[in-house]
Amino acid sequence: MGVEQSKTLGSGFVTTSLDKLVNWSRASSMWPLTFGLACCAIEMMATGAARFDLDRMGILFRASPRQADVIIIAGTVTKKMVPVIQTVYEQMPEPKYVIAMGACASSGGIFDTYSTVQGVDEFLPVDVYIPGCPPRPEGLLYGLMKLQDKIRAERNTFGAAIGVGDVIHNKA
Amino acid sequence: MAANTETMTINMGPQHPSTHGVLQLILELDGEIVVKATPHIGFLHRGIEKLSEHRTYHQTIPLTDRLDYLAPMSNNLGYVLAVEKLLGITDEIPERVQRIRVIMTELTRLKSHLVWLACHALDIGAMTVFLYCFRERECITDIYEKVSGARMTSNYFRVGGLADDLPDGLEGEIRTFVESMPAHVEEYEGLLTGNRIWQKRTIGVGEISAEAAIDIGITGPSLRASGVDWDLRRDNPYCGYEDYDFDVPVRTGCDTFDRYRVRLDEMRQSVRIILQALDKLKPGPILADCPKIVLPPKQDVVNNIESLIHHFKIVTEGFKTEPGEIYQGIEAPKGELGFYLIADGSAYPFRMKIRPPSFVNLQGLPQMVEGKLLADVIAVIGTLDIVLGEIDR
Amino acid sequence: MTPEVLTLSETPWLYTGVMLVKIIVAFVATLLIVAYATYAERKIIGRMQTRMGPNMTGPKGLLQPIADGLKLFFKEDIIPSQAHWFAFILAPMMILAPAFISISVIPFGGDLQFSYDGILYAVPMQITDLNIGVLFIVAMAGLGVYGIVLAGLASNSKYALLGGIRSTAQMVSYELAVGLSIVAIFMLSETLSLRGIVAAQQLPLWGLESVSFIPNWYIFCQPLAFGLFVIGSMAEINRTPFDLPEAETELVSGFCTEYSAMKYALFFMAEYANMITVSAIATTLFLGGWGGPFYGWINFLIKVFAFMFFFIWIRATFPRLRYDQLMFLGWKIMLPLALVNIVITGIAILLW
Amino acid sequence: MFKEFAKGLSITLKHLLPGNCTTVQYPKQKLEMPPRFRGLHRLIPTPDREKCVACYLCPTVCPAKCITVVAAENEAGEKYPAVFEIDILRCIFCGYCVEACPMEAIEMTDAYELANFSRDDFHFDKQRLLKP
Amino acid sequence: MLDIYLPILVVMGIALAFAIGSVVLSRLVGVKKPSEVKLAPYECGMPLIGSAQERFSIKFYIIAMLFILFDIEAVFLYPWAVMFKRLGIFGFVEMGVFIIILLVGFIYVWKKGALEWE
Amino acid sequence: MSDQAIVEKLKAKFSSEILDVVEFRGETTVTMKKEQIVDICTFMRDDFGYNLLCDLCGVDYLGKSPRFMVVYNLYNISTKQRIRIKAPVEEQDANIDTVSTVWGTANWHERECWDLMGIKFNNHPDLRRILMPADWEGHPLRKDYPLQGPDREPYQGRLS
Repeated sequence: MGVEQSKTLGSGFVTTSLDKLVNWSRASSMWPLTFGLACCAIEMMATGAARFDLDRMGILFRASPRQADVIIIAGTVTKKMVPVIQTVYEQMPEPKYVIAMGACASSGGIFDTYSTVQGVDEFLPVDVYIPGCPPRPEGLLYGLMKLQDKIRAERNTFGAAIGVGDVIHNKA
Repeated sequence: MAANTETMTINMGPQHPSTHGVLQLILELDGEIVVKATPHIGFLHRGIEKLSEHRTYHQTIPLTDRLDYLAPMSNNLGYVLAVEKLLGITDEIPERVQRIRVIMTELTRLKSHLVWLACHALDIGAMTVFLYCFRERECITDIYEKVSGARMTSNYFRVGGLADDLPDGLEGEIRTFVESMPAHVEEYEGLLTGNRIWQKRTIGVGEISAEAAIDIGITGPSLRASGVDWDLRRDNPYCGYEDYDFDVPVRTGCDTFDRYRVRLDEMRQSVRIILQALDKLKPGPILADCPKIVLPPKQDVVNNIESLIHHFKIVTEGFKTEPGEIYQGIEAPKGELGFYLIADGSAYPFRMKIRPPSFVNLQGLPQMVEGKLLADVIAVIGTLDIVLGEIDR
Repeated sequence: MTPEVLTLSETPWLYTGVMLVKIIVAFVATLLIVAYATYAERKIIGRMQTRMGPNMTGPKGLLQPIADGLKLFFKEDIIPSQAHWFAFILAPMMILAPAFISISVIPFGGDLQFSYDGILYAVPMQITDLNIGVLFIVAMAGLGVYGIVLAGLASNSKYALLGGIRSTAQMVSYELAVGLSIVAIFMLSETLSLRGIVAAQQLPLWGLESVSFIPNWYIFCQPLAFGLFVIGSMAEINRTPFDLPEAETELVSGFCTEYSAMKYALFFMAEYANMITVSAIATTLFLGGWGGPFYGWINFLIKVFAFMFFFIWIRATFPRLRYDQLMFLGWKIMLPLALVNIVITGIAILLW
Repeated sequence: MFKEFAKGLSITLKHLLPGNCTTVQYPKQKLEMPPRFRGLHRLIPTPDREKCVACYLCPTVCPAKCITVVAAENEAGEKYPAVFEIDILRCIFCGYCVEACPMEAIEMTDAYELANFSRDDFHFDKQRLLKP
Repeated sequence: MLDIYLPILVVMGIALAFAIGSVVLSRLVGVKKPSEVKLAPYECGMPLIGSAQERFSIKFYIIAMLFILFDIEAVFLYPWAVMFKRLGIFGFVEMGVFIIILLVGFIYVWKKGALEWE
Repeated sequence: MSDQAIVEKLKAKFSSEILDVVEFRGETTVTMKKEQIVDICTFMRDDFGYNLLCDLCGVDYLGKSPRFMVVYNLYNISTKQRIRIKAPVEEQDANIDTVSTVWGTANWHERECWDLMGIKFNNHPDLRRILMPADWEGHPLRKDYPLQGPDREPYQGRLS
């Protein structure tokens, strides 16, 4: 956790509360991209279905990356797929998060083969890894809650676009 | 109206909500009419066939789980039957194993069809059906979990038998669930079959004649909806399917609506088969009596030095087969799933070729959608019931 | 003593004050209903699908819409480089503003009386009583189409373009059917003022004294027009089963595929604001507006919410129509039916 | 036509009634895992050491090759695993290691809450695996 | 006159201020990290094929034109409807003729296949 | 018609083409020369009713000559019979005529075979890579292609 104070809009009470508010809103409304790759995608669908119900946490699946906050890499990433994932990730607006769901996305899993990427972290900044093949829906929910914890601990920069405050790079 | 305008090429997938995974379709559109559709696959090619050449016969079972991940036990069954045929122990499989295998694969068929119906309905816009189907699917995953320990990648069947017997009390649970299933199917039908919008969206969409379907190699429910009465469970029985009394639903509409109805009927037939198998289930061994192939029971390993040696040998080296080659096809939920195995006498498959039903069925897509509207493409992808895991392997 | 009516020329300050209060109350109420319509939709559809819907953000999930809005507000705003930036920014505003503006002519209650300076004033619970209220609403609905067209064309994305074209064709087609279906109402009410139409519906049914307990709501004498209006307006606001322009499984997000952050939030709000507007219009035209057993605006809100529940219910149940079927329904079934309805109503009125 | 529409509408309305909700509210309510559930591994301890005798059967049979074992001998001349590590990120939870173990020294618990922030959090060494 | 239209103008102002204000503020406050890929049009993650600025099917134009024709005629019906009871049988017959002409046009268009989509 | 009878008829018609007939676990495998494979397949389809080509794949017998085999698994939907035809293909001259004119389904199977095994199919309508990216080098299913690809070591557990 990077605790050192950088010069932002100020680190007074107002910005801290604003930080908290914004982090709360981001953590309470994480919209993942509808992006299934393989087996894990089915568990992701099951998590969205009635028994586990992602909607409880305020999670809606969005089909367009422009409206998504989180990309859940659910399944095996192949070398043919890499450019696609990179593009889609790139097209998401900031702030954006990556969850590597399952063994294949996290590390390649059993598919130690010529066509499989050994972990999506080779080209994307993964925030949360979820092991399992595929993880149980609760495992995914737990991972999402971990991500919420991470978001809540973040420090933000507002108005960097108009020259007030600057960008903080360290994500807590 | 003949108006000559330029066509527009749009890219559907790999990241698209209704391509059921990572299928890419390049569509040439004239207005909303599809002039040309070109599927591009391979975005999920994981090299399972190559990998299996570097894993023992035993270690390959978990790989097959991940082929058609909607129906893992069907893949397990196909592979295990193929290896058993290669070893020549098909007749030595105990009856209880056969029955449990049938129960579990038919549950798998239900599971697969439920996901198919869920996604198909969601694609056409009926989102509630999606949730209802997943509700029932959860019951099946619960059964899976109790039997094998995992919700999806079951890894339950073994060469020569099963990983473990059914846990106590599960038979009753399966029976209760299966008996409630027809009522649920009625519910889906209540939301879809009679609905005019559903009919309008599916009748006459994606038609393919029986001849064209056979030429392309389409199998399974999609072929039966084109009027070809062919089901491997009945025509080339395996795993004791000849003992059960069930119908093969056949329809002649050749369109999306009939494929939908064939699958719903199949779900009812699966219920019948499971109930019969439960009735016929008797206590008995769950492993074939082939000490060189199946792992000995745990308590024997600890107490009996001979078993311990077998255990070590099988685990470290695997079991060897005679050189030869066999093809085993089974009726998977999506069509004929075939395993073509070539053995060279070692403990590793020399070549394993998987004949995935979706791969072949997907070939029919361009024929079925060209000249139709963009919205029909979605309906046809849904009705073909493709799974990219087995298409790309 | 008869209450006075406020006018700008005689009581300018009072008039302005009352007007602003009314506008702000209506605006805030609409915004709140929009926000909580999203919540209600998620909850109701969730329950219909045997799940819970949002319940972890705040008590019972009640803060969910606020969290969604805040998050979208603080998100990065993307304007694609090949997009036409001005039209791209204008589009969401053009689609949201008419929805709010339409609210201003809808009567949501009877007269409110208060005395000031010893003079009794009557204030209609309506921002303004336009004598061509219906025409105004039709015009505003037409303006909303431009927002979608602009969004589709300006994004320079094929999905957005297809979505934009689809919805344009759909909205203009159904606007015709909707516009014709309500002609019969004017034949009965003889006015285009929404207030006048509501007043006409407070009389006993068909002017019969024997059934005086049943109000003369136009749904009873114009059931066909009502059906056409509800179906047509569902199509005009792109609700399931007519949600083709943003058909998620076909066109990703349709015309708003390229929109992010607050601009997307505006589209999102516009969808629900339109739903409210349409429900309010349907209530006013067919269900007797604010008439009913309770106090004025409570009746009105109950009816509006009932309509919105109906729209949500339909969404949970039906599949989506295909494009050509949608056009078929609009042009070949609803349009002729609406014309026939006018003729029948005319004959009935002449013979009555 | 209208009858079918009404039928569909009645089905969804029926589910709106209370008592049809199937949601398990996860962090508050948790499902009970069946006995065979394949979750995180655990090495079974004996009073003074672990049961494992470093026979290398589990790394051999593991299809994902995620188990690393280095054998050593203690003062009493017994074999024990000096290193026993599972890379949980690669593990596919197939249960072959449990099946292969002749000593019943490894089992699978019902822990499934395994998500974490970095790759290093997933090296489960002997100490972590021995925890109950 | 102003009595009636002033509120509408005010509402219009508020609605526009709300829409513009929220978008502008959001743009100022949000992070900005544009890149070439991010600003490219979304196409399911694949490289673009062709442009979206192509001409599209003429059918859409036909629908737009038909709409204008019919919508104008529909608007003619509004004042007539309001006056209907006062115009009596004369108004009915007059409008009947109008609607018949409209119907003939409609049937013509239908038969010509302008309303066909396949 | 039993498998033997079919093999007899094949022998009678294409006597010079037959290299080998094997029966294993009740399945008949006929090895034929590759030159007339299209005629053979057409004959099988038209005269014996093998209307479904279940599977077509290549096999790499590295170190043997000829190195490759192309395998056709045929099925007759009316008599529910299976038969297998194999055709050897040399490494130097790895090509064979396409049967996509006989069974439409062979199209993608042959593309896959070309992609993964590197066997060319003459007269194929659309011989492109199907599973691997278009710019991929090598044919992964060949026995001399390393499992992890040419540029990576296999994962052997992590020691840290």
